[in-house]
Amino acid sequence: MATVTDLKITELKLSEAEGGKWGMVIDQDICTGCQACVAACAMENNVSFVGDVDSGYGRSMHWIRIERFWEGEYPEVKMTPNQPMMCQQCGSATCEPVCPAFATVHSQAEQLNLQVYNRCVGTRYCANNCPYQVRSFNWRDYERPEPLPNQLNPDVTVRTRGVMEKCTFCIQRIHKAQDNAKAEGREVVDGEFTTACAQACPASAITFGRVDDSESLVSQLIKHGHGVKHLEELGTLPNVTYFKGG
Amino acid sequence: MSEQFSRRDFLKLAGVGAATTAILTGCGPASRYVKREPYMQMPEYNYNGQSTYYATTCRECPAGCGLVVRTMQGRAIKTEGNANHPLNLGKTCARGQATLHGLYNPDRVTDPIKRSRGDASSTNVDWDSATQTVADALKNYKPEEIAFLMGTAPDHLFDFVSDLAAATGINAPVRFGALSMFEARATLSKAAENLFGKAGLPFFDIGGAQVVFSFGSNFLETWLSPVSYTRGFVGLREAKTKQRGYLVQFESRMSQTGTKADEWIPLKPGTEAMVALAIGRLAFESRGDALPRAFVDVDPLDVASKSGVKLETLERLAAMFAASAGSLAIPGGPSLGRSNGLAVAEAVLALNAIPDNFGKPGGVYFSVMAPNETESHRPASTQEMQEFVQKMADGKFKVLFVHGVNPVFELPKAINFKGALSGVEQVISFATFPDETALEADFVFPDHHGLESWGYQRVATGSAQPVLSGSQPVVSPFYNTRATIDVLLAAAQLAGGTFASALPFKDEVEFLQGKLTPLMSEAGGFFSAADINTFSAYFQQYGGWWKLDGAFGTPDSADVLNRNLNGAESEFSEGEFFFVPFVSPILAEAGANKPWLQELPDPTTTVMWNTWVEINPETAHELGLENEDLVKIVSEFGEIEAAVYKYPPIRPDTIAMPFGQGHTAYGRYAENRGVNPTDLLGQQVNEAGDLAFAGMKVKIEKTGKKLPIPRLESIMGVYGEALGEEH
Amino acid sequence: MIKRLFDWLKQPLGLIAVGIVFLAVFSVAAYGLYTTQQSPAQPIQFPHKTHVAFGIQCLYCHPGAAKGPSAGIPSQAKCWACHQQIAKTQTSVLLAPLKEHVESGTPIEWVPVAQVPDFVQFNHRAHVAAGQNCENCHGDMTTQTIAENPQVFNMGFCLDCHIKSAGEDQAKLNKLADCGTCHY
Amino acid sequence: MAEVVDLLAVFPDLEPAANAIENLRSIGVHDDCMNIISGIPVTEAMLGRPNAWSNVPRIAVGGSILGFGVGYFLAFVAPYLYPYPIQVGTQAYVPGPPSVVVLFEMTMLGMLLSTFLGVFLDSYFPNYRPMKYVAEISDGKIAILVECSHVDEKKITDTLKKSGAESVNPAEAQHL
Amino acid sequence: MAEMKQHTDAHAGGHHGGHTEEHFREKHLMLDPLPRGQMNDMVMESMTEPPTWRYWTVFAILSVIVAYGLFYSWGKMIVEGLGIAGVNRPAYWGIFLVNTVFWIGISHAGTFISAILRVFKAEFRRPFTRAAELMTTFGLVQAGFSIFMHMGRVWLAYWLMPYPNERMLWPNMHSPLSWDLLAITTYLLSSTMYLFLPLIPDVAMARDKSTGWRKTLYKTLALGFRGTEGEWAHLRNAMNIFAFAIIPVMFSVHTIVSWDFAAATRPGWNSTIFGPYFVVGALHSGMGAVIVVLAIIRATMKHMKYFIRPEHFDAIGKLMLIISMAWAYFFFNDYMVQWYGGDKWTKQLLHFHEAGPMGWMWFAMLIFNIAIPWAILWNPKWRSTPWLVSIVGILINFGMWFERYIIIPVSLTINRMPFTWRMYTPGVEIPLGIGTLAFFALLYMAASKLIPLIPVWEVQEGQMAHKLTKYGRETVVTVSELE
Repeated sequence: MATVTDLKITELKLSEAEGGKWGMVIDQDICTGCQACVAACAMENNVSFVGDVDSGYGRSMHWIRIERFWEGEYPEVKMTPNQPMMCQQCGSATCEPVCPAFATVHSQAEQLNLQVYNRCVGTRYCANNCPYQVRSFNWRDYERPEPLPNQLNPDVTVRTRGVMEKCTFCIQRIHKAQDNAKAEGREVVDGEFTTACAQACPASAITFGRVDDSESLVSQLIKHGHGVKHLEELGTLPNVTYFKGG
Repeated sequence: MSEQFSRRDFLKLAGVGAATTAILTGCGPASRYVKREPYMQMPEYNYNGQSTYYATTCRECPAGCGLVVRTMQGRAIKTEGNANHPLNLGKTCARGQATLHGLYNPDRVTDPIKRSRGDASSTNVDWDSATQTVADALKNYKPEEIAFLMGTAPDHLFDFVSDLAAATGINAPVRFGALSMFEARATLSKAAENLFGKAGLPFFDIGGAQVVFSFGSNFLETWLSPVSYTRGFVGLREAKTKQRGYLVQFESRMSQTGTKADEWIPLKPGTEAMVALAIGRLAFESRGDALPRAFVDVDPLDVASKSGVKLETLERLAAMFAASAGSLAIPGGPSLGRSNGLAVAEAVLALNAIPDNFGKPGGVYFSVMAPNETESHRPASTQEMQEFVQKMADGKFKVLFVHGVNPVFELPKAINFKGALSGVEQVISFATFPDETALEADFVFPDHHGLESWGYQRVATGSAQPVLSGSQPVVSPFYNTRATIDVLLAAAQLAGGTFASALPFKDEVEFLQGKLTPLMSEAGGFFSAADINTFSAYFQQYGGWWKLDGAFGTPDSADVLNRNLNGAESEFSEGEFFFVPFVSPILAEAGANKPWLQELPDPTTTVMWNTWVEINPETAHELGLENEDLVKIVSEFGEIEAAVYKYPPIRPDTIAMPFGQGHTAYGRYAENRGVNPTDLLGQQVNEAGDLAFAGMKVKIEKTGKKLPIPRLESIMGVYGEALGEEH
Repeated sequence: MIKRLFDWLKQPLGLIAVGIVFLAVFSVAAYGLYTTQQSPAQPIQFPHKTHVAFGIQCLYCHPGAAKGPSAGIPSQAKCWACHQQIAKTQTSVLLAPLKEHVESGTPIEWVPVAQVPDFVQFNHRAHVAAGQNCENCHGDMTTQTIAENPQVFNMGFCLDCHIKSAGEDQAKLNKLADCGTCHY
Repeated sequence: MAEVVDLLAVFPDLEPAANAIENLRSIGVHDDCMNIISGIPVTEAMLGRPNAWSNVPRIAVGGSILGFGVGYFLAFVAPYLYPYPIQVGTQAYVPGPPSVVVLFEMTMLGMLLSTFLGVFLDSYFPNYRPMKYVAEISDGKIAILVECSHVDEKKITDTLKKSGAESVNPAEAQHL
Repeated sequence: MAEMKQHTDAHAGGHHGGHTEEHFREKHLMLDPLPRGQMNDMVMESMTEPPTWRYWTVFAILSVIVAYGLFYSWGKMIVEGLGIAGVNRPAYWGIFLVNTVFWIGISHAGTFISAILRVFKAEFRRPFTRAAELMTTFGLVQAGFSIFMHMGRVWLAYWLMPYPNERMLWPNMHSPLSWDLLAITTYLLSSTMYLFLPLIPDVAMARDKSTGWRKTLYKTLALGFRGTEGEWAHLRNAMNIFAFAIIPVMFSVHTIVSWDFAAATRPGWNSTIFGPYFVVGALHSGMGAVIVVLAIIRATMKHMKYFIRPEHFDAIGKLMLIISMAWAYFFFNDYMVQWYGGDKWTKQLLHFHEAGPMGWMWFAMLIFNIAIPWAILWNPKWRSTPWLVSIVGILINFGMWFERYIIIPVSLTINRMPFTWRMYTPGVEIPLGIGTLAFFALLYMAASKLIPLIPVWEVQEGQMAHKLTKYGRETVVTVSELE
């Protein structure tokens, strides 16, 4: 069996987080691959399910997927640490400049990659140009038979066919937290809210917070751990840090 | 929830209607002629566009995790973990997240119905006649002819029916579920009884341990209380104050838990007991201590040759186990589902005597009793179910009430639950979903979905604090369903006699409050109240009641090693391959009708929406099988067809299949999808009465057909297939 | 055949017919456009101006505006709280529907007037907190009976105000003009 | 001024036509009063005629400047017209090399469009009014259109005939 | 009209001297002048003769294919979404873009022949410039169809146009797709104008020679052209400008198309050679297509054997050979550099190209684009044989389509995330692709009956300039510069 052992990402020493506001730290050592994050993300963000035919054809809409490979030959076969992949919210995103319609742009306020669904015309250039392959496209109007639409989160736009989508770092939660904090006349506190995936993760393998606040939990984790950023050599300045652990 | 919600009162037009709006982008408000119905009575705590959060309990498995459900205008939007709940501390598994796809499933039983058995069509009846039907069933038959079959969860309904049974003489309710069948709880309990002198569900403090030897235990998946055990696993891994813990998994097919192990020992199925004993003996020898009676008889060299684990490996692992103060051995999973399952459980539990970790951090405990629990109730073992089915077939049960379980699907076909139903005159199902058992029932009087119902559930294991997890309706019932307790109460009144007097409750809530009342006087609770209304209000608000402190029970370990332990190999039926069915970590026993659970990739194989059979690539090569080749798997009890998945971490002499698919009813997302491995299983049970589900060998026959199975992973990228020969 | 038709169309009567058809199509289209800019028919001719004249604050009936994303439509319980004490309620023809709905316990089906499309995430609270008055967007209610839509709530309307209120403050502009502020 | 007539002389070939032009010039007909109509492009030099003046190149230059302006607008002005410049992938609001592409394409588009329009403007296309023409021209004949006063008509007709004209007739405007 | 004799005897008499004038006339259109009126009649007749039942059969079949393949399938795809196509993750782009690049490639031949050859005064171009220019315009129409099909929400395609709008949100000029849009629009407009300008004198001729609806049509198209000195001068000026200016436009279009790929951060795409490689590839497929079209025209339309002669196939064959060599050079350049210096992903991709499931396509590409043209086109006799060179032309077009298929969906299979690698299987792309092909053929068939396919005035002009001159004992062809 040809395993893909040589495809491990290069470990790079992490310099100071360049720019960025929101960041995520994922501990692959304790990620059990249980898919709770995937389910939580789908429920929070109105992600469509696509059915057996399309999901078998590489059209599943997961905003987050858990990658794993096999190492070694039986009986010394091992699984590589589970690697949840979602939009890395690159500081210098390759998806952004290639959109002819300005449908995916960089948020100056939140330092995130925005996907403006209503502006998207569906050229899919951004997805081609995403080195992480984390964008999902609405190939069809995926059916949600009644009464399933009752579950839809009203804070998140329901996407139609022909529109690209991707992980937003639960920007609706960011906005809600900021709105609440503002109404109470304070700043958003670290840990006050988190993304749906981080919230659900039974192993607490995902931590989310401000990377520009050196006191936040994510900053502390980044500072004290040996994290890697995926495909950092491309200069994309990703904002998700992975701990391989082990 | 007395407020009359209108679920159509959408603040924002989400859903399909919005799709059209989006298409007409830039054309201003395209949906302006949509009508809005405001509340008729606005709940004071509620504002339009703002979410309300309700604490309740997850009903997707019997563990009893606390949930907080975000609702908006009477719709449940999102489930989140209840951060206060001692069992899951704010976390949920995937099934908990997808519970909303059960609530809003397009294929629920919407009204009480009547049908001829097996006929998919049905006629609606009204609740009055439904209640009358139940009343007649109670009244017209002798109490001993009435039986209740219920789900695994130890919940309020179980208490209710138990009380009813105690007062009227009907048969005590039997709890059962595929999860408990595959968990082999009876075996664990029996082994504890044999070793410690007391039956009970052991709890393993993985988080406090340093070296964990898991003999097939799938504690990260569906075993007992996966969210809690996952937290334990994180404790094992996160080296805050100690070094990173070491997990060794002994199993013939790498489970999801196995994928996270530092070492995976593919021993021959059925040799777990002898391997455990050999490790015990070698551990003692490595320490230079005198061998206790338990380990005297085992010959490590012989074990090495029989189990396929090298002697050096055994010695190394034994030395590791002996050297660490924080060693822990856990039995579980398929290793218990064999003819020698009880011996495996005893041998593995006995290993814990080497570090003598009983009742110590990082060791073996007894699970605590829930607050209103007096004795440990465990779900029925397969043997008990066989007896139950036999009584059905013999006509000893004339009326069968089924709630929260789907035995036609979950029990092995060989046990023939479906056939035995013909011996029962009246079958009444309280199913929320049109499952296989509901299809074989005369009546279906649908209960509310778990998120629409009141109740509580005892947390059987997973937390040191005694927890009674509370449920409340987070949304008003969506369909014309009714709480089973309310149906039974009304029916009991109609039936009169002892039934009426045994159930002096106005409604379900009154019954529940009655059950909660004793807790008010109990010390150590994290809240208390002077009157029951306040107490139950807190109970709802916090999602249950639990003690602030608690301690697991300590097993009496005095005699553990001072006995003979059986290290014999398991017996298997004739066949070519050891057959290991396992519960799908995503779908579990009842997840197949939730579309997003179907869409979640299996953690080990990344397969979605289907069943597969795992075969070692080498074996597949020898048999001339490729991925997605449809093969027929034949046992002496049946045969099924499934597509091949070349799975690297499985023994070449073993094949494995997930349980969870293969429904013939249960809604559009579950029906006619995949196959059910229990169709292959026989009736053999182990000494504790649990099904020897992994105790058989099967044959594989090629069919020459292909069946594409959707998987998330790339066969090219992960296995290097179709990339061309290497340079 | 077609030629004859064309010939017929070329003569004066034909030209007039073409003109009439063209005008008809144009008028229908114009009317269609016009209707989208009109207040929709409501089950009750609710006189906002009367209520405002009584000194009732907007937030009394639409308290959600200060609390969260949606201002909300008041429940009929709220209407009834006052109206049941007003003698006119029992007699007025205009108020009959209210009485009917309250007595039958059915909700009044209002037609929303001020709307933004589904892909716009609008939050009233932030706007009220920023000191925006209701009439800035919804017009002067002292002159309206049933609510009218004085503005086309398109992106230009929103963005103009956002940018104006940010002024020279770059951080505020970043926040207020960001696509992700409204679209996600 | 005396009444003006147009004469249309049809020649079978280049040579007689060139001769006729020379002869006309020798009897005092000015070049401006002659026009040659041919089915294939016969250059002025072949007939010994002064070069025809064309504005097309000038219009093309104007068009390219206009196109460059549009390109400049799209590349350098448009990004700032949206009240809040949009940042994509750490690129500058006005990206360098891509702007060159835009400038180039719009310049070329402007140039080619205006060239095309230049032909229309210079040739008074489209023109469906009746014009002085005979259909044989498209079969290879060369026609000389002479504008002369009524007085000279006879003299010119003779000269043309002498030079080898197949026919000389007062030109009549006709629907083409 | 001059009946063509079998031209095989042209070479029978040896290479030097001894060639009679008759021989030259047979061989070269430019030395075989006919009275202009007669030539006009030939062209008119080729256009106006009533279509045969074969023409109508093919026309009907093509119409059905267009109706189903293009319009029905596209409509269905718009309604149901791109799901009925084969695109997926990671092959987000599929045959739609393959076809787009392919058709833009086809369109390059027209411009190449009529602009570059005009600039360099290659006389053999004269009879078929229009046939080639028509390919440009019709090919670009198909390219436009293909690229719009590709869009997820094609009904919003106008958002990509730079038009003044209320919010002053203009298209993103950072995106290669925006440049594409500008470039393709420029190219489509200019090639259409460039098709139209030299057509004016010919439709003026047709106007003079037709009656009925055709008269109305040609009168309208001729815009009142008479052929006055001024009109010719303006036309000449404009065509000179066009001939020079459209060449950089043509190069820029395919270079920008190549940047769609080259600008992306993907293994195998991020290559600086892609610009010229694509341009040469476009000419390769374009010349192949021209020769096929010429062979068909020559075989099916009346009098075309007079206008299109083996010498033309010979000349285009030579060009094809040169372009094939150039393509091989650029291909190897790209391959070599990526093979030598590429990262592990690029190496994986190159390996996948050759040894993966689509390896047959990779090898077929090399055989069709290099081996077969080289093997056949070196021989003057072979390359003058219409059926043989048109087979080569068809194969080159397959080869070039394969090349784009390998660059787009096959290369998209391999990325930096091996967990997502997945093959692409076309779905509704196939009827849609065939639909564009059929639409191209349909447009061409219709055009062949509506506008003069031969630029008569250009042929006449050329014939005027060609002469036989005797130098000592040898008779040679001489061309005089008329302008």
